[in-house]
Amino acid sequence: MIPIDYYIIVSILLFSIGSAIVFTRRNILYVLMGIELIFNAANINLVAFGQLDPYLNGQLFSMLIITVAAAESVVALAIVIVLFKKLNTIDLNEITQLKEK
Amino acid sequence: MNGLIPHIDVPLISADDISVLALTIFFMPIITFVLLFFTGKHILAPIRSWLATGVMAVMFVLSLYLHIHTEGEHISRWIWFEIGSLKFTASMLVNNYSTTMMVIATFVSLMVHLYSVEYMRERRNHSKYFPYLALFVSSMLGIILSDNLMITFIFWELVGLASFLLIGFWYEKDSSAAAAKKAFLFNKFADLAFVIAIMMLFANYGTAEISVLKEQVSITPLLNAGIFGMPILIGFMIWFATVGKSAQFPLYVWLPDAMAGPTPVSALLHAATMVAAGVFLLLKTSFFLGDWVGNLITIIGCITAVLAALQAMRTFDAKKVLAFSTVSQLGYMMMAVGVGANDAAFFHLATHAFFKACLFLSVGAVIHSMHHMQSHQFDHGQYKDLDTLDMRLMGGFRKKMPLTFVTYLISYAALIGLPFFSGFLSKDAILGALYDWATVSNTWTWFVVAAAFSTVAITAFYMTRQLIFIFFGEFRLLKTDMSYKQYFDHITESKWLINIPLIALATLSIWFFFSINPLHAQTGWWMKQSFVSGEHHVFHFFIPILASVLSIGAAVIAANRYKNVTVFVDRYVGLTKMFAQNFYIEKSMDVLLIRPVMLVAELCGSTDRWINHLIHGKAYFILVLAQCADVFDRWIIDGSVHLVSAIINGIGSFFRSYLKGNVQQYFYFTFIAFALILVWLAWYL
Amino acid sequence: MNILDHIQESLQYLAPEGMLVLALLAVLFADMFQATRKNAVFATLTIGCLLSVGVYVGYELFDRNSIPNVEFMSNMLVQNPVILFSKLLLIISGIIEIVFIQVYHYSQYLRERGETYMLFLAILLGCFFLVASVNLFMVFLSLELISVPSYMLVASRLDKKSTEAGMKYLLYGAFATGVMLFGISLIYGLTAGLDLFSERWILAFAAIPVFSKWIVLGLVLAALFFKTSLFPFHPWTPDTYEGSSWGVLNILSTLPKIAAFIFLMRISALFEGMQSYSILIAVIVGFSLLVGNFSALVQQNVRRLMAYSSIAQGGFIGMALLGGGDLSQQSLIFYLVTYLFSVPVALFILDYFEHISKGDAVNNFKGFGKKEPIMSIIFVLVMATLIGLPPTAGFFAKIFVFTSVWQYYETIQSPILLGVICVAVAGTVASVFYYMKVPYFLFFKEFENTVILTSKHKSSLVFVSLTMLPVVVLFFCPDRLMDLLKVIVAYI
Amino acid sequence: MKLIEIVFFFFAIQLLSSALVILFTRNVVYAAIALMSTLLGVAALFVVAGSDLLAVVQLVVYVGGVLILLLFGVLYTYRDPESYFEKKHVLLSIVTVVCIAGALLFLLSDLPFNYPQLETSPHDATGITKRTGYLWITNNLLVFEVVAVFLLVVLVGAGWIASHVLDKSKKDV
Repeated sequence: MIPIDYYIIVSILLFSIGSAIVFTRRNILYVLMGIELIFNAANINLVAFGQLDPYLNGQLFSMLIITVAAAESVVALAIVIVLFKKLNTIDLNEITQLKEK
Repeated sequence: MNGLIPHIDVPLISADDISVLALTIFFMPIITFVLLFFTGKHILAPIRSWLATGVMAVMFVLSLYLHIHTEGEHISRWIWFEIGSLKFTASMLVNNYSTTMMVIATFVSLMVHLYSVEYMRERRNHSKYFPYLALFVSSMLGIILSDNLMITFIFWELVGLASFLLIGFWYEKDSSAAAAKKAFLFNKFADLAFVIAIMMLFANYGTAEISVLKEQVSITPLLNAGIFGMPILIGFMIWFATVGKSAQFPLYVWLPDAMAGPTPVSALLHAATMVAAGVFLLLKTSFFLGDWVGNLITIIGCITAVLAALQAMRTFDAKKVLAFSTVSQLGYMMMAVGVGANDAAFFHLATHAFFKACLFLSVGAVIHSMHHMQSHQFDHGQYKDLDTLDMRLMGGFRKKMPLTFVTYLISYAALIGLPFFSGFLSKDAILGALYDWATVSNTWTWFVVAAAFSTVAITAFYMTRQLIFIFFGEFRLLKTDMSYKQYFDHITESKWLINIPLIALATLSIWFFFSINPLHAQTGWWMKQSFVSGEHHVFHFFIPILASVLSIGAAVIAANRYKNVTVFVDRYVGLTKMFAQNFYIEKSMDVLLIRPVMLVAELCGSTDRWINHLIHGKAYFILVLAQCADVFDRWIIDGSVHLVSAIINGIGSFFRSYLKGNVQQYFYFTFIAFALILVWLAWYL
Repeated sequence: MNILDHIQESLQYLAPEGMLVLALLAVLFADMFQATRKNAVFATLTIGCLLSVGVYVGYELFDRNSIPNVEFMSNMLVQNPVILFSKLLLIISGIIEIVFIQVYHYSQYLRERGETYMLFLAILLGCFFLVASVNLFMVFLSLELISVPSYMLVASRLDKKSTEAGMKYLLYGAFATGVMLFGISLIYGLTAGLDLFSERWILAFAAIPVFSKWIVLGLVLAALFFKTSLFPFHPWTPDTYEGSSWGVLNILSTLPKIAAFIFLMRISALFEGMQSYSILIAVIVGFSLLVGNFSALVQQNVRRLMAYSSIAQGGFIGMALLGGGDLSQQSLIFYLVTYLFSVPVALFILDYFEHISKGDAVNNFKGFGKKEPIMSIIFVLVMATLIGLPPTAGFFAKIFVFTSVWQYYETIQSPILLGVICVAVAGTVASVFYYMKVPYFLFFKEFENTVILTSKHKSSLVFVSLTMLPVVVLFFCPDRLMDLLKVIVAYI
Repeated sequence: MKLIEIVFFFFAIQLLSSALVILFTRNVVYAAIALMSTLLGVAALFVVAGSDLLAVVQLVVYVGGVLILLLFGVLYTYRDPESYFEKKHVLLSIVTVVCIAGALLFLLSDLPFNYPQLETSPHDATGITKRTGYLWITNNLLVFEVVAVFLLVVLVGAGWIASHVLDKSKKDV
């Protein structure tokens, strides 16, 4: 069996890369991808911790996360498309009508 | 909550006949208010005004009856609400003290109502005037009657609300709206202290019942409490609450501005009753004032008296002069409270209520006729912007309105403290008490006494100045504009509705209503009644003489100075400029209070900027460090420093636009703030 | 016991949620099969469902024979008086929101779409689950059930501003969810369980070293802070408030907040006495008060002003989480009760003023006090509630909250708590200024708008005054509610 | 080093490097493909951890569903990749990754992880699938049902919002 620490290290790295994508990439689609990576980092942790769980809580939870993440990205894509039609951009630096004056 | 508030058994007492009568009087204006407020414009103006006035007359008669029949104390107390096992009570106290105050309040209100019937007849926005007055009177009665500080606080706030509505009554005028707001805010600031006082009371004694607290405090004398002991701090807080309402230094600046309301309102609120509420409350809770608080009250009262009097010397607004004089007289009352001469303070409160109301109403009559001139001219097709309150434009009303002149003269004499008038008696009582206090205290107390005496002189000076400006000489408005001549010729004495209150109030400014002996009040029935316990001072013969000499002398000087006033403008030079600027009190408040709040707001509103500055500052700091280090080792440190500053600048450029619309900056903000909180917590724990 | 029997037995407790799902499906079918949209089928269905759920929940709450505290659905949810009471609050709040949308003329696009009601019912369902959940499965799922429909509602006006607001809200929310998920995964690893309120989990959690305890806890609470817009998860609030329509804002600022605060309260009861938890909450609440109150001071736009005010109100409610005793819980629910009645009124009146003045800057409201006297007076009353001034229940709400924090401070004497109290007092003072800004413009400025005012708003007035009534009534008998709450919070 | 560890490291490096590609690539199409690679790597890790079913779900839902949606979004909104690119992002990305990863690694390095530990793995490949299904419809039935409602709501809502784009009759606001 792989030591659990390896999984945690991988998931932490994935989490930080995902966060970096969310923080720095200006394209909304990149940001969505980054969020997916963060979700996957959590999934890796859950599955790794849940390997020996008789109630399989980890696996069930990550299945739930996958489903919810899919639903969330559906909504995100719907809004992205409307946004693109209205503003003709998906660059987060340009989507700044709402701000502190 | 039970752990927080100490448990105390407060006995419940059901109301007796006297209390029921007092309650009836208290509820009458509320009914008037509801009736008039919601019928609004649907009933005719005369009916409305006479209804309110009639109710007020009935209230006055009932109060008089109540006063005559009240002996001893009549407390009634009942449960207001309960939270768990904790009972909040409400209570009412009727005794000589409160009934006297009720008689004064209802009498002055009645006079003001009569006066207003005529005064407000042609004014716009009339329909809400009398309901507001009724609201004011009822909340004033609430303060007078309630024996519970929480209830008192509610009425205290209601008085503030009513005065806000009445000062801002002509809210179309900018000055009026601004004055209302100012009065409201200054009062609210002071009221915070009241809230704190109530909290402290609950935390320490578990109740806000004044009569219960009185027993509690007497069980543990103030001397054992230490300098910052709880009862003393509570006394301090209650006093600070009255600093707002009773217009003491440094919060008194709202009162002169509050003259923007209708003149009868000024007479009622800011001369006779509302500002007196603070002194009244302080007298009621005087058992809290121990140790250093009394001295503080005296000193602040003294400062208030002198400063306001000085400002009155250089004001040209006829009503503002009276307003400053009110502030100054309130300072006297506070001094008396501070030295423990409670009877003298209450005595002066009573006499002041009558003669100051009379002064206001007399000046109001003059202003009323000035208004008439303006509106007449308007009717003839000319509109000129005329400051009807400016004393420099008045003059010569002595012959046009002799009755008003006489009433003004009587109340003037009372205010500056000439013998045979009520002010003489009460001022003498206060000055005597101050003198007695000074003889047993430190040397610095003589400064207070000296200031009090010099304020007598200043008072005489500015009142004489106003007298001459308004009633003597010739009509100075004509010097700038002859077109007023025809209207001035037609000015006559006011209607009787205005004159009756003037006469009544002026009559009450004469000595024999308070004491048979015109020179000495100690033997008079008023002081013998001893409404609030206090020390009686020994009669010093030279004090009234000195005061009279001072005031007569100052009056003569002023009369000489302004006898031949034809020049239009007094110049503001040197010190007097400071008077005109309100002693920079408002400016300093702006700097001390408002600016910092706005600064914090700015800081929070633009977190990015200061984080950015911080980062920049750090970067510069590192750069400077690098320059120093250069001398030793240019090649090693330089590169790393540049790297650090580049990184910091890079992050900084992202922070520049926190809340500037880019959602990724929000992420950064959240992340860094969250991380900082967690790191700080790790360090803290 | 056999698991299937257990499930069968649990179904009786799921009746309210079941009714909501049925209503959701009914709205869906009605939306499918009706040709014209201009009728009140959706609203009737929704309100009917809410009323029947309300009656059912009320009956359960006051029924002496019901079991006071029961976990069901294999320890996913719990039923007790506190949860029933908060469900009742959610129902009341929901009814107010549906009526809000119905009464107001300008929320037509919301009113006539079946989807609005579906999404609304989904949010309500999520709130129902969130208040009752005892398992991280349900916490996560119900948070998603609240969030995702909210994103769509915010974007639903489909113009530039609203889609932008929806996008930002979504990105921010998804990020917060991700952080929370990472925290949940760590919690799972640390305690080997997701059933938050079980004895075993609490013991396992207590065994974690203090340093990592609150880091993990902080990560998990991130999504709840996001829902309640507490610092530092607040930056979405002003933008979302500026971009979306008032009817949606009303939903956003009441339902999820009530549910999330009730859940936080239950968590706090769990961690009562754990100092690291209360200090974490104290810091977050303190900063929220600071940011909310002081940023609101400089706002000229009423939407952003209300956004910062909601951050600040979150801070005030959050103060009641610190104590953890009975009084704190009572005062939290009391505050929520006043909050749920006053906020819709404030938003409704601002909505009304914004539409007649065609602009959301405070300057545009000059002199409306004379043109719309009753509306303006009620508005002043609402603002008084939010500040916490005497003639309204907001006064007692604030007093109770402050008292509870002070009590806690006296027991643990932590300077941080004192700091929070100071910030809260300063914030209350600051709030007088910004809440009274709009009334100031209403009453003390000359009317200069040229728009002809509509006067057909009797139903609006009725709505506003009826909603405001409980707040005023509560001022005169706060003890009744507090007594009831005292009985209820004993079951937490 | 055992074979399974080699497999683990291979897939770990593969998924992390694909993730880095997403972080640094300028072309959003490459990013989408790199995302697919990352998700496949994660699925492989699931297999290594003994949950094959989850790996399949990951493939079907993510690669088959989410990724296709994202690609659709990419194509719909395609614009010159250079316009999104700023040089400072590269440096900033590195800093962010290093900071977050460093902080988390430091914090979590000595946590006493207390995950469920049995003596032996209780389930084989088919057993886990069966047991998952059993648990979904017994212990976690409520979650299962609520997810269904959730998906329904999302479907209708997303349809509502996206239909606006397809509806040509409405004019832009």
